[in-house]
Amino acid sequence: MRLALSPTSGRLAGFARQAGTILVTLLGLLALTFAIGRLMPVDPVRAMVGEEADQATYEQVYHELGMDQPVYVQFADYLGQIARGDFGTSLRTGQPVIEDIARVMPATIELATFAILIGAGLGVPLGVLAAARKNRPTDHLVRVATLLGHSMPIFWTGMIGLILFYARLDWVGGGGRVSDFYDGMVEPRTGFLLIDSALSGDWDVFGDALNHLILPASILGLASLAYITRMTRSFMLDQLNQEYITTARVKGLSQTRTIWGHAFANIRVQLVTIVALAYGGLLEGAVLIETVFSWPGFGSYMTNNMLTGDMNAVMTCVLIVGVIFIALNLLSDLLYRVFDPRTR
Amino acid sequence: ETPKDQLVVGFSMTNVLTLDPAAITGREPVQILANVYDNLVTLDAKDRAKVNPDLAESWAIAPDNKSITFHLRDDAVFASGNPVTAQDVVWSLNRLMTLNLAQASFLKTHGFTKENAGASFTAPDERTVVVTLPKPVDPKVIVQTLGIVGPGSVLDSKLVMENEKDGDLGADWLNTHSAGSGKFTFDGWKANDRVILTRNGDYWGEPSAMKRVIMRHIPESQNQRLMLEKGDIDIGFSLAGPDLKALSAEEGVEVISQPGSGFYYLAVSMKDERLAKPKVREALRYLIDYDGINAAIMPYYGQAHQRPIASGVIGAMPDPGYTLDVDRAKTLLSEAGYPDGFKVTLRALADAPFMSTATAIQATLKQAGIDAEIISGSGEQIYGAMRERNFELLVGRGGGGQLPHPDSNLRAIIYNPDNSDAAKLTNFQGWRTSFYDPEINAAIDAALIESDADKQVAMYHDIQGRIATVVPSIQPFAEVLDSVAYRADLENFTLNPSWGTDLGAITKDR
Amino acid sequence: MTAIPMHSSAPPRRLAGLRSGADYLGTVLRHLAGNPSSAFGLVVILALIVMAAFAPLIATADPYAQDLGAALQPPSWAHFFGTDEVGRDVFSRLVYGARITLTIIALVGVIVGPIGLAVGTVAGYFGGWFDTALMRITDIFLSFPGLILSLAFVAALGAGLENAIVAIALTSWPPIARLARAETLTLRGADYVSAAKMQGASAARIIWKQIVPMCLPSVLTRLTLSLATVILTAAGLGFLGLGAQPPLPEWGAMIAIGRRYMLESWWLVAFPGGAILCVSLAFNLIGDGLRDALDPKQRKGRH
Amino acid sequence: MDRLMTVEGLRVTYGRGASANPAVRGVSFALGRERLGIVGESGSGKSTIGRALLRLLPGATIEAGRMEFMGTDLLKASERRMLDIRGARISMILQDPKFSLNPVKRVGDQIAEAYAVHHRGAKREAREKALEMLEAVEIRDPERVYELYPHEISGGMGQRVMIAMMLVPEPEVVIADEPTSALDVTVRMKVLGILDDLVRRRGLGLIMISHDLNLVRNFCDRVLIMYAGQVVEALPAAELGRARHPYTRGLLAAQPRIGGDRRPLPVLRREEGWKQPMAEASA
Amino acid sequence: MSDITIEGLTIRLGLGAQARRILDDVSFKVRSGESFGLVGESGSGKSTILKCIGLLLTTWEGRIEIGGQPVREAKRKARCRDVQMVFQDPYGSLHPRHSIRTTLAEPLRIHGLDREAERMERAMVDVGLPVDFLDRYPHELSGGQRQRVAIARALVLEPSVLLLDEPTSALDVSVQAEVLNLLAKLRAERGLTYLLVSHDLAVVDHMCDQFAIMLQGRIVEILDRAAIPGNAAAHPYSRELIGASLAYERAA
Ligand SMILES: Nc1ncnc2c1ncn2[C@@H]1O[C@H](COP(=O)(O)OP(=O)(O)OP(=O)(O)O)[C@@H](O)[C@H]1O
Ligand SMILES: Nc1ncnc2c1ncn2[C@@H]1O[C@H](COP(=O)(O)OP(=O)(O)OP(=O)(O)O)[C@@H](O)[C@H]1O
Ligand SMILES: [Mg+2]
Ligand SMILES: [Mg+2]
Repeated sequence: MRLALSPTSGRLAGFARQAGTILVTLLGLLALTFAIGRLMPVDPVRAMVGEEADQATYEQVYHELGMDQPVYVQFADYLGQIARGDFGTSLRTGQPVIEDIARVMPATIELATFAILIGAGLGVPLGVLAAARKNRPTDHLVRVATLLGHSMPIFWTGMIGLILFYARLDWVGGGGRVSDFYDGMVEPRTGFLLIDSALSGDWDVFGDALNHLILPASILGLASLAYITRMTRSFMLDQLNQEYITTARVKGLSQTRTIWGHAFANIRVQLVTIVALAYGGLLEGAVLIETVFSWPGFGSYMTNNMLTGDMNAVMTCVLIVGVIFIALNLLSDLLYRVFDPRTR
Repeated sequence: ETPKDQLVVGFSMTNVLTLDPAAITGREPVQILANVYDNLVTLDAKDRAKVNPDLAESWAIAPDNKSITFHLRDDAVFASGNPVTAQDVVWSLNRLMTLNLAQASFLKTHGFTKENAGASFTAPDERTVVVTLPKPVDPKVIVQTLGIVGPGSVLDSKLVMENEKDGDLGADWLNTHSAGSGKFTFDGWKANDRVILTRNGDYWGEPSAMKRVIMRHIPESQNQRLMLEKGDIDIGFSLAGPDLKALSAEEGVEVISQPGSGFYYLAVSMKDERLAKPKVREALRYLIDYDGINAAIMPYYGQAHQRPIASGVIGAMPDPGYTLDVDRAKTLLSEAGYPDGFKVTLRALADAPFMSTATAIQATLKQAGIDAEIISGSGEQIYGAMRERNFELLVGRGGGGQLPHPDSNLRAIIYNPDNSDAAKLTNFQGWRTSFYDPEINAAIDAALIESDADKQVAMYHDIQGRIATVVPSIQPFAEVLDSVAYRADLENFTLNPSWGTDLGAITKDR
Repeated sequence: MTAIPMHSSAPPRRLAGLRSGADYLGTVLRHLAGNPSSAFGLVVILALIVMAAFAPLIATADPYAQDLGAALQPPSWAHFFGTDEVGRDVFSRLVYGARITLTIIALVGVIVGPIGLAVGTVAGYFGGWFDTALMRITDIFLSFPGLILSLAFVAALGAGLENAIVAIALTSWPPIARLARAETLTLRGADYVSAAKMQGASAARIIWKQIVPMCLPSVLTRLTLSLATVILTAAGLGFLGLGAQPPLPEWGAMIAIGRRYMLESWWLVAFPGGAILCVSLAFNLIGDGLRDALDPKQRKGRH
Repeated sequence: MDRLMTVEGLRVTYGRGASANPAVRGVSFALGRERLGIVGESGSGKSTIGRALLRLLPGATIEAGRMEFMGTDLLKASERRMLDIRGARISMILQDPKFSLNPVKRVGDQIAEAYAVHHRGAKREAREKALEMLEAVEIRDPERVYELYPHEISGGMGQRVMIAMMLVPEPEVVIADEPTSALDVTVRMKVLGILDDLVRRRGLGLIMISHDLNLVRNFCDRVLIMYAGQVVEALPAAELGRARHPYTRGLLAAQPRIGGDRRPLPVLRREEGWKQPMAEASA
Repeated sequence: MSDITIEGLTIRLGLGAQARRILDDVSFKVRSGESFGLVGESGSGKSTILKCIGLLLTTWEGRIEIGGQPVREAKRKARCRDVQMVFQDPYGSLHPRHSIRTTLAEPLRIHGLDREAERMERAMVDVGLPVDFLDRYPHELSGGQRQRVAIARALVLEPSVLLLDEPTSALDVSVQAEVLNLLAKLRAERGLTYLLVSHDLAVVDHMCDQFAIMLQGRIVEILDRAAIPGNAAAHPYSRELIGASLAYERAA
């Protein structure tokens, strides 16, 4: 599915319109988040002062956090802050939200990127294969096999993966991004362990990090595999029904060339779009797998903050997710313009 | 395998919100700070009633029980190199009361306030600290209080003040930095990931054998267990019952389980007219499958215990022996006017072992015709409702006990000096459940200031006797157990019931 | 001039637009049954319905009856799928759980379909700023982290099955709205819509009578696929403790609780997990099948 | 007249079992170096025959007593063999350029590809051939048009591109499936002219599928008239006016004419008997 | 009276930079009961004129009057009862999910007309379809039959003006003959006014008294039917168009 903002005409007007749209979307996101924050029966003040604290302490902190202001004042204050580039401090970690996110985001990006490489790397060829062999045994096999990954609760597959490949077979590392032994060994330049360790030539750390990454990434990848396969198959079927495919065959092109040379050229933008969306989904939606694998990532950061009522952090997280989705949107829009001559 | 000179500890750090000793809540931060900050005294890890010297070599209670004088040792230094002085101690206590955050409540209970802090904590000289009690209490309780991490933690006042911002008494800086004199120091923590403690080479006592301690956030118990089995972590602090059970059979892993603080209980709200009837509460007392729950659900979480005073402290008594007795409960219900039972809600946290316990209690209530609908949720939805006195039944955990003194339990669970809604005594579970018995209140107050040890024990026995007959709003069915698993090659691992396990004492036998 | 007889050449065999509703359904079902994978899906869903309808007959024990003394028994003849941590019969709970699963599926389907359809068709039909506004709202819901949104709503309304359903529904409608809108955009230029306008039909009437029936197949297809996700999301909420409340034998909640015992007592998770797997797989396969059976894109690309 | 193709008793059935739809029911004809027209109403199986000859019907069953192309049995030929035949020796101009060109590839490249498939490794040569061919179909600025995408060219140009694409590998038989139905009269005339010219110069066999009687009459040598999957009549194009089958006669009469009177047009009254071919129909 | 008067009809379509003038100052008149043809190259704006008259497009400028009343001022329902349209593609103009009965009943319900069954049956008879076809669905009909249904749908409201947008171009000649005959018969019987778009001059010649030739949004010439056989047009484009058609036919 394409999130794309419909291609508008007139460069400048279009640009202004799009900027406006983005702004409205982001504002809406923030407002919704803010509203949710008020509705949530989690009490950041209580989380901070603890169960045993008395009413006086509670009220003191309540006031300090500005919770006694009217909601709209709080929201306006928050917007003002953001406009000044200040995303506030996380109540939960006492650190600037931006710093926290700069730390957890690379971990998740690493995970999601690997997962999507696996998901798309396998999913696209499998989807094409299934479409080419529609309703034949290969098709059924591919569909059912890929759906298996999609139909199991991910925390369950994650746990089973850990038991099997970590505890029993000892093929991969356990939870976390890297063995403790290596922790802090490489200087965090980008925050991406793989890149940092490669940069500093610490191949032991690199290998160890890879070893920790491969299992959660595979499981996430497997979950997106089904979606990507199905969409690829479905896009491909649409194309294979088109008359130009017959044209290609009339020319004497083999099936392989017809599929990859002609049909595939017509689905690549759609593919990039859904892969990008799946990727975006992985960035925000990896909470469960992050929990199972003790992965210090964005998903669990956001979820934990939500459950603590740490709205400063949650708002920023939501904002980031919104920006990611909008960026993916624009990317897919751009790709349509680049790859599909009809939209130029 | 973990390195020989590093200790890797797994636990769930979801609740670590700050590392400022005045502001921490919950048990995980205590476990961290215990190894970073020293107190005047420490509570003995084995003998709960015993208090050991730490920064204070000795202390003396004034004959009139109105003040305590601590004498500091003279070789103690902070990790920064600054000497530990009486001013630091007094400053730390003042800071605690001024900030008035979570950890202040321990002292506030005994009459200390922001306002009287200046007069209560004084330093006649560099090495002497005098604590003057604002109201009559058993001074032993105050000494114990100063032994717990948080209220008693001594901070490096110079270092903190160097990092003060806008008169916050260093609160912001202390979130992520340490200013203690303990065996380790840290430089911030990564939320959701880990805290790394580095050996304090200049520690005034015996330095730690471990170069560093890595405390890892491993929220999933099973993951902790697998890593422990494989030796990727040395200690697992937040393991669930089933995993501990499995680990106890595992070669190379030891499991210890010892009484911690607090109880698992069934609470009722006396605001509910049905539950306000003593007969109904008594019926509920006989509708808990004590044996079943403790055998099937509680192992490693708790052990059978039916009285509101922890085992091992003064005045503790054996259990009265309540059992599941549906017929008796039914009779009691009929007498109370509910022969066919009624409908209620039963709140419980969505975690283990609360949910299973609630489920089990729901089933036994059903046998007497009481139809309980379980409401599960986050802390706010369960305890929040309790704080607002807006609940019916609740399976919970609590009841003080960080201090090895019966008063700590009774005050937390039954004491309620003012039952009005406006009083908002949300830190007393007595108030939360609207249980109000002036007689018991008076007895608790009296027992606390009784200076004759034998008499005091007798008074606590009397209180427990009265509790058995009036059936208060909270019925414990188990006492909290702290259960930890660790690699068998660790030596000198002693689990501290106050969560302040000394990791610096541990060595590895390889 | 007299009536001309029907052309002898067979009419194009399109599924879109068959005689009566029942006839239509029959044809679709036949199409699904003709394909091995979607036939498997149908069988599973049928089994689920049978299980739900005849739960008391199929179950071997009271799904709520506890026996703390017989907790965590492995599968045996007395307990086909073993017992759980408070000694309840897992098989019976699984059987009764089919009812809850069906409720979730039905409710989410009933909520999500109409909302998505309404928002999408209205936005697509009217276009302009109205479309922009509705689509912005859709975008906001769409780019809002899904699990967070359901989490927030469950947390706000209190944990529980109904709330979980509402929460999941809230996160599931935007893709359907987008789909319906895209479809509407292509339909609103159709000649039969113009014809309806020429007859003086109001906008509401056109949407309801002309556009909705045409969007239905693709929405339905998409919905079946969402339903598979719904089951898993419900399980995920269970994992975070926010799903169905005890003692309800909801499969996701069973896994969520059972996973604590999973390493020793594999049956606690394996059976409900297998059940979720089957149903979710079934919906996915049916969705795929429906896509082939109903998708208007399958129509030949010329007129 | 040398034979290029012989078809005997061709039957094509779409679908299987209950939903089986016999679209072509026993069609026989032979093709030499000539222009053979196939007319018939919509759905009578004209396109199906064309596709069957190239074995381009994945979902259908093709049976025939004989289906031969210059000594090759098209029915039994392996898919490999068919790849060599398609395009290079028999090609087919598909109905609608709007749908028959790949929308994301430049039209020139699509033409060049048709050449390159059968002449490996000659990219530059393929391009030149394509340009040449574009010129041959009277496209004015071939260099420019080469670079255009299908949506950027008009229907008439598209049709010509399609023709260029199918002729560039220099096949021996061309099947043109309603090559001009999408065009208006002025353009239609031009396109037909081009096609006609190419056929004459190269001496290939052309099968022209259409339902337009005027067109077939003008541009073909012989005509097959199809009705309900069968050839009901076969005549030389010039003698179309003398057709005897009632369906053919009906078609001829139903056409409005410029300057005709405005009496109601005669309409066809279809009869079961029409499904029987005329006795001497096989060509 | 249902004369059609169009004066200075101009419309721009498309957004922003792509906006184009589709119709440029189009004017013509059709007298009540007459049949008027519109021919011209593809994309010249023939259908657009019909859409403007039917108010399927509303952004036009100029004047469109039917029976002396500007269409924009007429009440929606009254206008719809007066003017109906038949579309080019019989496959696309009937709702594939609606039975013929539903298709015909819709306009009646919208206008709250009584004697539903009777009216529908009459419309079916008018277009020469058996009444039991009411329960069929579009895919069960041939193209010609569908087009008859489309005409029946237009007739059921008893309009006085029919806008016909290439009503036979998707049909083969044998079916086209049926539809053309039907249209001719209806006009003769009811005095309907037709505005007929076609690209086939033979059809226009057969059906219309007068016709306009369009090129790129403008009417280049309005001619009488009699001008066709001898190619009496003045404008070069008209001459080319008529010439080509004649050549095509003569070749026959
Ligand atoms: N892919 C297909 N599957 C099933 N039936 C088909 C398929 N393609 C065509 N048919 C049917 O086969 C018959 C012959 O179709 P064909 O396309 O050959 O007709 P045609 O003579 O070319 O008609 P037209 O003039 O409309 O192009 C028709 O009844 C059609 O419905
Ligand atoms: N909604 C629209 N937005 C932009 N341009 C449009 C729109 N509708 C039609 N056009 C353009 O207006 C022009 C005239 O279209 P119209 O459909 O009236 O042509 P026509 O004469 O009916 O052609 P044909 O014979 O192919 O049906 C075309 O170039 C078309 O692309
Ligand atoms: Mg055809
Ligand atoms: Mg038109």
